[in-house]
Amino acid sequence: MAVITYREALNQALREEMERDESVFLMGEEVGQYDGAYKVSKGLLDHFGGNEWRVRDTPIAENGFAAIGVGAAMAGLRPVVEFMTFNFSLLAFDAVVDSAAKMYQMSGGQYNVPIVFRGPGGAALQLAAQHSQVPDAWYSHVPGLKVVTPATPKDAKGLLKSAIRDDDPVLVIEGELLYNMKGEVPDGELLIPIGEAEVKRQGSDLTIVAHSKMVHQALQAADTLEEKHGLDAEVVDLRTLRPLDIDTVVESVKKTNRVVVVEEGWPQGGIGAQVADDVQREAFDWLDAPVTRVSGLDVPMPYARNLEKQVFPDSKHVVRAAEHVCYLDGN
Amino acid sequence: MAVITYREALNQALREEMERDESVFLMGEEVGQYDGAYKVSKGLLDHFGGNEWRVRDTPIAENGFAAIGVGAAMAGLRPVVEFMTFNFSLLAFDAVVDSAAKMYQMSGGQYNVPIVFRGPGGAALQLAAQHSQVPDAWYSHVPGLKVVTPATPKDAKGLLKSAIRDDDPVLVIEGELLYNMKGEVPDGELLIPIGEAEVKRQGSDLTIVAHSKMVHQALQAADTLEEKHGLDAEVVDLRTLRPLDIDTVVESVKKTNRVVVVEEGWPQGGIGAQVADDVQREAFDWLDAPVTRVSGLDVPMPYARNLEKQVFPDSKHVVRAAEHVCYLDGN
Amino acid sequence: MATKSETKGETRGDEGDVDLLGLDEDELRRMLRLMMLGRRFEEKAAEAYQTGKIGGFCHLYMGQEAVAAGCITPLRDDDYVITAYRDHVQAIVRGVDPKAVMAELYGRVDGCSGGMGGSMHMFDRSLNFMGGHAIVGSHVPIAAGVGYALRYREEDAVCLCLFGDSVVNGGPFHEAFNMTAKFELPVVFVCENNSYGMGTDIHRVAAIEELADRACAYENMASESVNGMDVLATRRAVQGAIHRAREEHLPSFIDAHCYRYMGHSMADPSAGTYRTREEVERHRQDDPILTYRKRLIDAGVISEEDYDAMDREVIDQVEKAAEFAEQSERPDFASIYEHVYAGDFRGIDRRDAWR
Amino acid sequence: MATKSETKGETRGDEGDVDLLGLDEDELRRMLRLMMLGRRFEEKAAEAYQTGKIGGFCHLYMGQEAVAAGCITPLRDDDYVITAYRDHVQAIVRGVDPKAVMAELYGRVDGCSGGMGGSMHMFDRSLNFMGGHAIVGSHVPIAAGVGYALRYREEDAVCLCLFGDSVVNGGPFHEAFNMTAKFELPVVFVCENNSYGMGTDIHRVAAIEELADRACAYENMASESVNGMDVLATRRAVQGAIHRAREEHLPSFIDAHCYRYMGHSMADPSAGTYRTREEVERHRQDDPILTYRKRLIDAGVISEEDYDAMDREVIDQVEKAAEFAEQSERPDFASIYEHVYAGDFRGIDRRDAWR
Ligand SMILES: Cc1ncc(C[n+]2csc(CCOP(=O)(O)OP(=O)(O)O)c2C)c(N)n1
Ligand SMILES: Cc1ncc(C[n+]2csc(CCOP(=O)(O)OP(=O)(O)O)c2C)c(N)n1
Ligand SMILES: [Mg+2]
Ligand SMILES: [Mg+2]
Repeated sequence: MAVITYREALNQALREEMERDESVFLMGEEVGQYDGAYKVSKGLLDHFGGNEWRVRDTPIAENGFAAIGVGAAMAGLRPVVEFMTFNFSLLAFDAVVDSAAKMYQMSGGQYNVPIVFRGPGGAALQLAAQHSQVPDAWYSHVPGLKVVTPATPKDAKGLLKSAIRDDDPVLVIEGELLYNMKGEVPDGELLIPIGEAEVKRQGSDLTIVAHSKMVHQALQAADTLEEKHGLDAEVVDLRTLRPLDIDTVVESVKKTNRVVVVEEGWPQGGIGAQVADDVQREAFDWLDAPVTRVSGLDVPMPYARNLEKQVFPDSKHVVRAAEHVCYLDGN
Repeated sequence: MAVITYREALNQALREEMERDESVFLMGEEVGQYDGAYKVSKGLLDHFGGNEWRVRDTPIAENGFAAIGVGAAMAGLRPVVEFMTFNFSLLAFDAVVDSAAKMYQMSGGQYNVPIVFRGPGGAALQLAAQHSQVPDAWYSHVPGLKVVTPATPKDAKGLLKSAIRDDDPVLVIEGELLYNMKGEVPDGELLIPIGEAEVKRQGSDLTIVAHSKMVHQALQAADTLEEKHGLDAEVVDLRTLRPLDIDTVVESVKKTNRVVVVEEGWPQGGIGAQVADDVQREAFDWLDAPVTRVSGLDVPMPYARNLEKQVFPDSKHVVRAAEHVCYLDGN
Repeated sequence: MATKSETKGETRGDEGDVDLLGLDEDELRRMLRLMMLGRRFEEKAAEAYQTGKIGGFCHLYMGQEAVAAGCITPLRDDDYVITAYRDHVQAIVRGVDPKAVMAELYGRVDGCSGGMGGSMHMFDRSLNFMGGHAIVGSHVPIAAGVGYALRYREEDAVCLCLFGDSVVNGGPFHEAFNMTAKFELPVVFVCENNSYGMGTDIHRVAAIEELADRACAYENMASESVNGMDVLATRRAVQGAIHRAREEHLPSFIDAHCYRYMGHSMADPSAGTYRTREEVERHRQDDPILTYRKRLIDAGVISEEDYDAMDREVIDQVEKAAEFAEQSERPDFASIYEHVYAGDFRGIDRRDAWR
Repeated sequence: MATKSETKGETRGDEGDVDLLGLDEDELRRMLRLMMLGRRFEEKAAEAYQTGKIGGFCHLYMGQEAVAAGCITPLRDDDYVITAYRDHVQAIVRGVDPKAVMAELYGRVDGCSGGMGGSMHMFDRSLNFMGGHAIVGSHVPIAAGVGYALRYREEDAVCLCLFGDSVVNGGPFHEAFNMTAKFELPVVFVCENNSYGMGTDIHRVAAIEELADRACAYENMASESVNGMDVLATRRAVQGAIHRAREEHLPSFIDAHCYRYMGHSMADPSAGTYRTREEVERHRQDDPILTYRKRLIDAGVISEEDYDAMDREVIDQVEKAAEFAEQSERPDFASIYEHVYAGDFRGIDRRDAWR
């Protein structure tokens, strides 16, 4: 098993799938000659003999090239459309939501749209309001789409490969701050099923639910809780936001009776709201405390570093929320 | 007190505000010469002397004219931008979310954006997938925006007038199927504060939370519950989705101990998810049953009338959900 | 087909200037029949709408039949067609059985989109008929994507993309034109320019006199204005564009001037607010079916009796389509979830509890 | 300023062809000083970025100073300026104190956006400097909206909108151009055409040779290409456009050919991948500051000593700006909520519980 970065894992997935299936191609801004703004597509254009049809640099026209992807998918290709970051996908909201997500239904099951939209979502470092938002809630609201948010190099590779083979539109929302993260990734074929959460840490005292970057804050918080209080936290990584594997969460909560849901995005209508909603209904009699949430603050991201740090949730906040659901904070 | 339609109430609000304040203007597709696709702006162009600056017909360019509204607001006007329906606002998602919502923060409090985006949201009758979606959850997720969803002619007038006077971007999401609804509207000045829910029916046995069209399904369900089971349901109309007046909901639930949340939109991450999340936390010890939700089905809207009826939630579904939280359904 | 500099501002295809394009008589008759079928079909659809058998929006194409017939008949079977929400006649001309189109309007399982799409979303994958799209302009870059796939696989098929005049003011049009031109994609763009976007005269909102001139902003994009009330003129222009797309992989933009006789949708009166009754009458004199009928009679391709017989035939066909639609089943509840995902996942069904 | 048909394809403003525009010596010197200040400011910013004092993205303008100086100096105080994320020098030229720009880069309360915006979002309402926008193309229709307000109130001010070359391929550009032209709004659009959008040569993705020709698709939109390395040529073109906007309420599009010496952002090397070191060197020979310096010396407006003195002055000013920024406070926690809403509501603070 090789230790590679999240970025390399994505790159491997792209390369392997493009080799396996001639109908897979990558398009987006800077993906070809420039090797990708974040170098995820490094070497791909060269690897495919400089064939621009396989690795296509586009102008800055998100709605247009997302819809080109939809058309190409309807005509039998399997496009992977990179948004340089998901912030720019707001310009393509119509192409993704109105065209990609609805085509199969609207055509009575004739035209499915096997497309992947991928790129980093969420804040990086001090990129300010327009470049630091989490699109997870918007897209996972939409039937017709699937949404995955890998937290580790292994999940990145396995989920992206599954996404490319999926016959429906799949959004792969990556983490820019995860690109350099290293982890073990099995060599060769690796397919992680879309729609399955994973227990990233076993525990019995409380459940921490997270996805994407926040999985790492959750794991760190779990360590702290163990050291500080001897609490044994279970960490569930949702991995896929749609279809949401609520069964795995509910099962965990039925064991631990307490749950904290963590996410980077805005609180109102966030992923945690849906998890809370499901858990309070499906595990009502098992809950020893209300479902508690940690999220980004309810503000557009400020630039100043000291403020950004406050807006962004971290493991300290998770620890405090966990203490709260365990009634260790005196509230 | 005059009895007028919801459409007339909106028209009155526009006319009165445009008369009161010279900096208020209306722009959108067909709003002028054609009197509005749904005749909400009927007679306004004439009333203002045919002055196209006050009532501006635009080309079909939602992102462009929404952003023109933002620029005009930054330069001191108070634009009311009509989306013929909110379905088309998906093309303007960037202008609304990235520009309108963030400008004040991004500029360090220098440029607020006093703009109203308005138009009907949700399904009408058999308009199929691309014309029948509920934008409520997407927009109410976003800090920097306010979102109101009037259910009655009175609320329509009072909330639209408040929205126009508000110094922040406000989305007024109307109901196409409500436009012909009649109701009493006080003559003259009427301002309904943004951010306040209203108890539309007093009751003690359970709480039904709804907004927009669904308020009427909720009221009808309340009548049925009274007839059928002698149950006395309280109906809370959220009226504003952001800022969400959760206090009024929680207060009601603390009285009734049971709650059903109803909405037209998709279930995952819907308005009901956030209400459920808040209620289970803030009224945990008062809940005699899990918060229960009724929503549209998790599908793009099909065209066939018989299917559309199934996707769209109605009072029967609300009654069944209410029976469920009152343990009257044998489950 | 000429490139922009040669044709700028000039409208081709006035009567007299085109012959019968060397088409054989069967083809000439087929075109007429399709136009007649489209017209009769929509008369029937309007009737069914009035009596509540068809719901939702219903945008009729009457008056514009020459555009669909002129553009779609010269295509090969392996070519693609994509269009906007005013799509009944394009579907029929492409070969979708009027029964399936009518059943779609009725929202029945035998509809060409299984009753899921309705008036605005006619699809038929077996004919490469890709819809029926209701968000103005949204399908224009989708057409470019089809073109992308064709070049990708080195096929010599082309994609025909029809859209209304109001599309030329929107971002998707511009982004699609730029990329189609730059990537050299085999797409034929045709503007069904009926002068109005709903109740708005295109010249009130478009900062350009001749829409064809929008192409001047994109190298590789040929453009031409054509009389869209004349099916042969339209066909000639489109044939040129198809050739250019097929042989040279280059796109074209044809602005077909036409007219819609009915209101924007069934809810909109045909005249009164944004256009006068006289204006509509004037254009009715120019009815593309009657004009073409006369041409074929003058050329001895058909007789008046042939025409009348064809008319009885298409009326009969349309009546049968309505009967078929009437008899077709409504989709059952399970089908709500059937086509949300091609894969396994069927949407969150947890919340069906109260149905 | 000429309209499109007259100037199509032709680039004006090569040396020799412009005089000193009849500007007085103070103004000529002011322009030079602003360009020098912009350059020195960014050298300092680059240094501060390297040492971690500035975070986020930082897009430098070095090499393009003639564009900002040529476009902004001819404006009146009541005119408006709006630009993209490469915005430090535009802010400075418009009159924002370099201290406030530097403090903004440092994320401090005395920044011109209170530390909330950073490099990409410089704002100064007192100078009608409207940002600093980070979504490519998004501010172009916003500029049209400012123009709308000006016509609405019958003011004779104008709005200057600067943007990068990659903007011309996006929908917002097209929608804004069409409406600005149709509504006759007093906007001057200037493309800061440095040939690259990040690592992409504009000609690899734009289906048009001369970007100015994009204007051909919009009546009422004058257009011109200009040498954006020449501050006087740029100013002359913009003065014409301002006049047209102010007097005739008509928009113009000026494509200013320029060059960026540094990488796209601090993370991007200046050369190596998408352009050669030689190419950059070649353009450095054409440094807009040195060219203009020579012009003023040749014309006897300044001496070499004047220039050196000015240089010491601006270096000193920039040093002070950095010291000022260093000393300025960081915004406090409460300010996170302060500017989310202008009204009362401060955002959902229920979830601050675990902070
Ligand atoms: C993006 C978008 N905005 C608005 C609408 C509402 N709408 C439906 S049809 C129409 C007019 C379209 O006119 P045109 O493109 O000329 O086509 P025509 O109806 O004349 O065939 C409008 C505004 C829409 N469907 N999509
Ligand atoms: C809509 C959008 N897509 C992508 C990006 C990422 N991005 C930032 S700058 C840039 C290149 C812009 O080039 P240009 O407009 O020429 O301006 P320049 O950087 O040369 O000044 C890109 C692609 C963005 N900010 N917005
Ligand atoms: Mg039209
Ligand atoms: Mg550039």
